[in-house]
Amino acid sequence: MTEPILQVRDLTTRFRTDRGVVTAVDRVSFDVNAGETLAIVGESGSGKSVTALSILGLIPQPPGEIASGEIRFEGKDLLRLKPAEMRAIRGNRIAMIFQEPMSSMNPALTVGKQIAEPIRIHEHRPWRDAYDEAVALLAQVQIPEPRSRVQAYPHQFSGGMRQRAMIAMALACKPKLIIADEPTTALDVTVQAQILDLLKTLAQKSGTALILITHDLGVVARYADRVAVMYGGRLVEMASAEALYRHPAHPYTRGLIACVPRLDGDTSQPLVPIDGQPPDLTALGQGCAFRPRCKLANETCDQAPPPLREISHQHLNACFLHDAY
Amino acid sequence: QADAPKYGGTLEVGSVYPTISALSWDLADWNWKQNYDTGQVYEQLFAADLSKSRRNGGKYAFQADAWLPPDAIRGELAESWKWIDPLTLEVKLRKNVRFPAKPGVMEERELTSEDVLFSYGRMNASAKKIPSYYDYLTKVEAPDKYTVIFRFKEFNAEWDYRFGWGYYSGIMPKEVATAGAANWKNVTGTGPFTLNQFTQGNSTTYVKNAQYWDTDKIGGKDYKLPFVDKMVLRTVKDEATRNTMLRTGKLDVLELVRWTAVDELKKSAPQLKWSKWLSYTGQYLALRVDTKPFNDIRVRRALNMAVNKQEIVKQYYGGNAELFAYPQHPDYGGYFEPLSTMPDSVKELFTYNPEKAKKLLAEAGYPKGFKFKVQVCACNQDHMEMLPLIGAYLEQVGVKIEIQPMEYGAYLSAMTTKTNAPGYMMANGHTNPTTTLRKSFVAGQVWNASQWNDPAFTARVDQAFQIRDEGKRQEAIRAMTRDIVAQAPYIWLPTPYVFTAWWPWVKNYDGELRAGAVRSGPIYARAWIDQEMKKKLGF
Amino acid sequence: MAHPSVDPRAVSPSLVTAQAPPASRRRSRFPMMRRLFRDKPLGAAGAVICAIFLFCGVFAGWLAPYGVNEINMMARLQPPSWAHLFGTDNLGRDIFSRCLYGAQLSVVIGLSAATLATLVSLVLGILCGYLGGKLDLVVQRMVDAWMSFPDLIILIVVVSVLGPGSWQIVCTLGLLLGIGGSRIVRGAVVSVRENMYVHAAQSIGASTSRILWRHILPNVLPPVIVLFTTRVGTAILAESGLSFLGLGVPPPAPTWGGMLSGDGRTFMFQGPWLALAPGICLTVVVYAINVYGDAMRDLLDPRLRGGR
Amino acid sequence: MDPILRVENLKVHFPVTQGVLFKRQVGTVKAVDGVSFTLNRGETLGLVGESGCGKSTTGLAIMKMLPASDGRILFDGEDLAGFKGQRQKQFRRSVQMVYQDPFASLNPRMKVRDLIAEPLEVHGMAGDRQAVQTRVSELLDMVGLLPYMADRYPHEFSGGQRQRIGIARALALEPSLIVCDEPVSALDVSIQAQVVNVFMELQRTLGLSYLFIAHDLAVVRHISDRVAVMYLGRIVEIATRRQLYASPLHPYTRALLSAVPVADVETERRRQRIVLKGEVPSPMNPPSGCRFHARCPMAMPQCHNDDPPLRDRGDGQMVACHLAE
Amino acid sequence: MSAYFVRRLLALIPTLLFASIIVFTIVRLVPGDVVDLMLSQNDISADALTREQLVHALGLDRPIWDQYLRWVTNIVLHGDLGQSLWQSEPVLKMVMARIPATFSLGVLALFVALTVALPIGIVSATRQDSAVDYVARSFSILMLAVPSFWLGTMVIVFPSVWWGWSPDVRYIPFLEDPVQHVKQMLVPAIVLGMALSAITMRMTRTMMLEVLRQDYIRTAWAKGLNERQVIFRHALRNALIPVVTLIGLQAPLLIGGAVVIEQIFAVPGMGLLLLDAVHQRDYPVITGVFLVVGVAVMLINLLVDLSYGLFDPKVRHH
Ligand SMILES: Nc1ncnc2c1ncn2[C@@H]1O[C@H](COP(=O)(O)OP(=O)(O)OP(=O)(O)O)[C@@H](O)[C@H]1O
Ligand SMILES: Nc1ncnc2c1ncn2[C@@H]1O[C@H](COP(=O)(O)OP(=O)(O)OP(=O)(O)O)[C@@H](O)[C@H]1O
Ligand SMILES: [Mg+2]
Ligand SMILES: [Mg+2]
Ligand code: NI
Repeated sequence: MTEPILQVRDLTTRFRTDRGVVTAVDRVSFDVNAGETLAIVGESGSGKSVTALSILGLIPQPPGEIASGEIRFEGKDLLRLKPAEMRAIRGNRIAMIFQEPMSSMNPALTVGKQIAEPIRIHEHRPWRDAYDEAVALLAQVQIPEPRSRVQAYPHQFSGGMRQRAMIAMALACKPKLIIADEPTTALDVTVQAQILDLLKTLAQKSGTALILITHDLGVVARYADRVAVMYGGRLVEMASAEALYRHPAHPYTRGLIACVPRLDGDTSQPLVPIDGQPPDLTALGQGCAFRPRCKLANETCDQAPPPLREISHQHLNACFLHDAY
Repeated sequence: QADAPKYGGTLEVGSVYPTISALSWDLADWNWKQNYDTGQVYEQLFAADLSKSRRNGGKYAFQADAWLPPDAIRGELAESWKWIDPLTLEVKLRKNVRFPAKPGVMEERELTSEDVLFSYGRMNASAKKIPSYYDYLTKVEAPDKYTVIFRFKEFNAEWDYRFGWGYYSGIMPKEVATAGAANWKNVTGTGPFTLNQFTQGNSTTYVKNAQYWDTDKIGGKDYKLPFVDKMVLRTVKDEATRNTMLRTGKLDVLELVRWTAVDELKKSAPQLKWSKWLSYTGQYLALRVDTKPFNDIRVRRALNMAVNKQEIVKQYYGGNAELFAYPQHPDYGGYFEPLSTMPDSVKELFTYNPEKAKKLLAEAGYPKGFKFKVQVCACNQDHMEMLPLIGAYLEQVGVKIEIQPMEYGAYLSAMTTKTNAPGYMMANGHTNPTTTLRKSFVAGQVWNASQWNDPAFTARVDQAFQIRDEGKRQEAIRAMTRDIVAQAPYIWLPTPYVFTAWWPWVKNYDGELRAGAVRSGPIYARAWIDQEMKKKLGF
Repeated sequence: MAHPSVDPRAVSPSLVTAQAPPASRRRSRFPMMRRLFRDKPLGAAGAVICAIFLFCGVFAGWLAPYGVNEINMMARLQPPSWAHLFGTDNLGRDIFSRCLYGAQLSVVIGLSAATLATLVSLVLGILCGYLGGKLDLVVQRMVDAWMSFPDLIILIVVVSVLGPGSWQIVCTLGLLLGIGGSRIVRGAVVSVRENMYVHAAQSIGASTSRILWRHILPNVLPPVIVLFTTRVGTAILAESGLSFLGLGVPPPAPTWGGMLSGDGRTFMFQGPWLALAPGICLTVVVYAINVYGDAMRDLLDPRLRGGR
Repeated sequence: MDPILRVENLKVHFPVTQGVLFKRQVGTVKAVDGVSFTLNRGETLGLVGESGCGKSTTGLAIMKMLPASDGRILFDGEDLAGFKGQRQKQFRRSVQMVYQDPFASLNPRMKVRDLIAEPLEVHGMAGDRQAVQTRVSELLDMVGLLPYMADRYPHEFSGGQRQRIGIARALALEPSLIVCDEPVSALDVSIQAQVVNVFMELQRTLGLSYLFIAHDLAVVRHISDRVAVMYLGRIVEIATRRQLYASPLHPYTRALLSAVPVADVETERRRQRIVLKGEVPSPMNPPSGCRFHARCPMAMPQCHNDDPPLRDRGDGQMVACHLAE
Repeated sequence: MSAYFVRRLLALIPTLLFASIIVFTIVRLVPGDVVDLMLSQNDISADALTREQLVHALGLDRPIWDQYLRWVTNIVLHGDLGQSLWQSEPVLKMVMARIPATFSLGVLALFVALTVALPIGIVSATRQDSAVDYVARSFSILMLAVPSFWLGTMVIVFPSVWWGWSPDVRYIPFLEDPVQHVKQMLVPAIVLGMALSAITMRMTRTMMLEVLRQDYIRTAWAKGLNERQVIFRHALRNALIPVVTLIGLQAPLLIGGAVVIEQIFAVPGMGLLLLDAVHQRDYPVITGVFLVVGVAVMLINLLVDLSYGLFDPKVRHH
């Protein structure tokens, strides 16, 4: 196997808030290999977006702060780069697609301009050139009549089209890594299928690695090569997609898979919810973040956060009780 | 010792009416301020004889707003005048007085008796004229080009003031009337200046009339007038701004400086020259004699005694005021009688005596005093400041006042419609010895804020107008003044001094303000600017 | 494309966020106060200053060493001394005492004008914003007309009609600021109206008055509170502007504006202290009210809060 | 069968106006354009469809919050349009709504107690303080919340809990029909199941009828007895749950079902998928003929012109498609 | 676009009608009518007959609705706002004569305000809670708290006492000497612009903060833009919309509300004309000024609305 293009080690990101310090990402480590799709799943507030923003150095400071860790990308530690060096990577080597297609585009600039912008600043090509490139990119993301559409403003696009435009923007400089933060949550299922298929195809074609952030286990099953499950700012399980669905190890992952109604599930049985509430990140305390909702928890879980251990090949799990069940 | 005058330059004058722009340019609108604005342009039959000014060794300061000493009147457009019979006056016009050409209005031409006739007729026909103002005349005729005959119905003491040099006597060519007299762009006359630009609320600019007829004798030599190329009259509402403009030389003359600003100006601009004059506007708190309790003379006199007028002069005005200068002004020689020779009944009113005041009030049935409302114009800073002080004095004798400041229009209107409050704090120009009595104490007059209504007094006023002999007239008026003051229709208040300041480079000028009724034209025609000195002083 | 139902001009963006869930954990009984002092030191200082002036105003009669209109011609134009902390004016009145009474007047004028303005804004804004339709259209045109004239000019005309005096000024200012402010309230109402909870209330058949009273009003209150605080300052300042034009609360009433623009300017040189004290009072109070209002806006607007 | 609700050819049109003073109508949004269905007592009818297809509008028309432009809505056999005064009040009591956004649908300035008691007060059923207290506790208990929570404000609750508060409020008046407008869409998957279970539990114990609006086909499948699929203001297919999921007839239903990813790698990779082209057209000018024809993979020439009616295929499955003839 | 413009203009008509009716009646309700003033200014004894004559000469004896109708008809048919009762000059001319001064004062003040407010607002937003931010905000609030008449007096008086310098307040029309004119108007414009700059600065700051929090700004950062590019290309334009609105709202202040400044700096502007007219009860002038100011303000607001198109493409397609 080749060297991973992105290595995240012990990343910890904190926010100072009214209510105390929130450790949004807590000692998270993972790798992304060239060309693969890594999915990060977890509930709202589990730290998925913060992880992504940390990689790109976009955590608002203050109130945020990357407390420790290392993010190696193409041999450089992104956390130690000078601002200008980091800018040269953003949008160029690593691109990002955001959740809200409605608000993630500048309403005052034409779509073409926004797509051409990274080309212009990273490749220093004249506007005219960059603009032609933007037209090609729009065609690539299957927007009809790209030549006239580059002139349009975001509000003249539908949600799906905007998300395509965002993809075009991300692809503009042929990055090595695209981070897509819930790119389809705001879209309809039929459009979701279109967008994700497109994203996946284009990424594969150019050999771009993809971090796909989502909370939809179905999406993960369809598009991910590997999956990382986050809970309360920590990575609780990481495995290949097959392994995860076949042998979910962490009680949270299992609960998650069980509580999602499935199109092919048994309707006579009630759903099995995970009891309790998502954790309050200011008051996690010691021990496993999932313990208040975990049916299996015992005193050991209260002592210290369980470390991520390899339970089988490439399958990591963070639970003290793994051997017990 | 006078320097040889130099021509040229611009004279910047801060107006003595700092807040009021020209109200109208049409003489037939009968506005009191007309002379101030058009007096540089329209001339009159008579004007002040400025050679009799103090500066030239005479005895007059020419500061009164509408009074000229009889021996200091000269012909302006009139070359001479004489009584053909007791009721016929023949005026010979000056020859070769020319109206300059004014594009769109008139060609250059000579002034003739027709112009005088026209102006008089137009004024007399105006809907806005003061009723009965010209009733003493029967007819005005122009037998030839340079002669005008005024035929009288009866003698009037103000005859020369009314059609000769007063507020309403400008001579305007008929071409201006045809072109539209109200429009300042059409205004043109025989005066030393022509009107060049008018910006309401800001300034009026006049330029030299090269064809002006008059000359001035300086150092024994005749000089053609005017000296300056341009004269600008500025109306600057804000006092601090006004004073600043003077201080930094942006005004050459500031006609009006309040005493409060004088010390500082003298300090920061020591070269300024000053003339101090007693205001020609009397102030008083009018008491409505047609209402209770002011129908009782004891009450009115009591209030006069309750106010410490000496203290006002000394403390409030810092000595910059005179105890007694209204309704006659000390400058009105022969008409004015000083307080010292007045009877005790008058003197008493100007002596602080709260005890007696209380006694009088008790006698009148107000041992505990009373309360009354006083209207005051919010526009008059001085009154707004002084009224609380008066209130404090009155309170000592148990009389309380309720101050009701009013916006200018509403305030004036209250008086005009005779709906003013029992107390009405006001300032009133003297105008001249006769008018000062007529307008304030004759029934039905607008400025009669105390609603004085004494048929006997009215008759005396009417009579005074017909006394031909000046000495006798003076005596009559002195007597009337004495009587009316003693009647205390007002709480008489001290009259403040005001100041005129100018830079030393303004020559041939000594703080004269009026060469007719509020008319300054002939004065500024004579002033000249010593540009070198101005430069030397760093301006 | 549809037009935004909120007139963009009316919506001062920072004022309109209506639903402001209070701090998530209430540890004290006055969470707002606590946060004010902790997060907004400047605003807190403003609040304290306002409180001090309020106190001075309320207890002026008790604190003032001299009477407001106690004239002493012998002691006129005296510089500050122990006997007269801020000196005396041209009638020998104690400026310190007058400033204290001035606080009273300013407080009365500021608070009552702001209260009236807020009431007017609320009534107009809520009616127009909630009921909408023809009424809204007509009233908004009127508000347009009203707002296209400079405040000061309207004040001058109206005060000329009514004559100068404190209640006239309060009424006029109240109406003037109220009508202008109704736009902001209307904007807030329109945005609150769109909230699902209003809808929910309608769907259970709640009456209009109930909806206005229980659902709309409490939720437009934060911008209204901010509006109110700034209006107090505006009113005090407007009165001083009127004083300058001679149409303020008439003397001898000791308004700061009057003192500053009247003898304060006349005796600028003989007694600079005549203007200094009222000038500082005026500026400090308006400044304090504004910083306080700013801080309140930040605290009441969840979007402007630090953290989430 | 005992229909509690009958919707007959319901149309809801919104005029689109332009202009400042003299507004003129420039078009009509045909948000709901001829919808008919019945809902039986004690039954749950799922209503699915993509964003903007008119689901909420239908729900609101049933709540009598929007006027119907055409058609009839019969509640308990009576036409809604005729309800006035007392009958209207009674109707408001019998039909309640649960909203999508648990954050926006609760007045942030009212305590939970007041929120739940409000319907009681409005309908004069509050009684004394004690009675209200008891009733509120009872309702909280019913939705799985604890009585002490009545004194808190909504923001102190998590999304799932808030949704329960919303349900409790809807239950306060003991309605017979609840219109649920996407009540679980905004919730995290782990919480979704909790709320769905609450709904199902309540239906069992109280015999409620639900009109359950959602776009998540899996959730709808779990909770509904029958399901209606909407497309652009029309119902294109309506059938029992079993029929619809096992043998969907309308190409749109099929596409929709195939677009939903399933949380299982193997199933997902085996599934055959229909990816639709384009996006939902604007309801302002819906396409001629069959509204779906532009995106339909099986469109025939006939579909361009003829608008297929919703027809019963005999077994209770109704579909509006020429192919199903 | 042009249809929209025309519609907007038409929409002004009812507003103006409404406003004019109010002003027309209000000024006639003011106690102290022009006739009284003329009587006293001219020292005319106010017997009923002369009064009646004067009232008739001024045309004030007709019922008020009749006067109003005539007034409106004259405007519509001849563009004639009537004549000043005192100056016998056409009101329109008088008002027009005031427009240049008012216009330059307003434009300069706006210019001053913007040059001060925008940079400071932007800096204090991007350096939120820094010392710069605190100083800028304090300064701006201070500017709001200082009465402008006081500031104006200070500016005019003290430099003259200390350094013998004062701003020249002798009004010079722009056409006569543009440089001198601008130099002279600059000081009053600064004083007038200060309060405006304070408001504008606060608004700019708030809006910048707001916009900088938007998702699309994050997108811009993610593209690798530097701060300057993010601020100027992405943030500023979006932040300026409400700022422009605010400026529109301040238009009345700039056009007619600068009375105090005009008075102190002797600027012959609209405000002073109106103040004089009010004092003299010159009804046609008062209504005329109101009307012209109203129209001007509404036009400005219309321009502001149209200028949204520059900033906000959503508006542009009209
Ligand atoms: N700017 C911020 N200030 C304070 N706290 C923050 C900030 N951004 C994120 N957080 C906190 O960090 C935690 C993780 O947030 P994050 O946005 O990464 O969640 P997520 O997994 O992306 O959730 P979602 O699925 O809702 O997008 C949350 O508890 C959030 O409150
Ligand atoms: N008040 C309204 N005025 C104009 N158009 C409206 C109005 N309400 C809804 N619409 C339009 O009607 C159509 C249907 O809207 P509706 O809210 O019913 O969709 P929905 O199916 O509930 O969508 P979602 O899943 O996003 O909630 C949409 O195109 C919407 O824009
Ligand atoms: Mg996220
Ligand atoms: Mg919906
Ligand atoms: Ni539109």
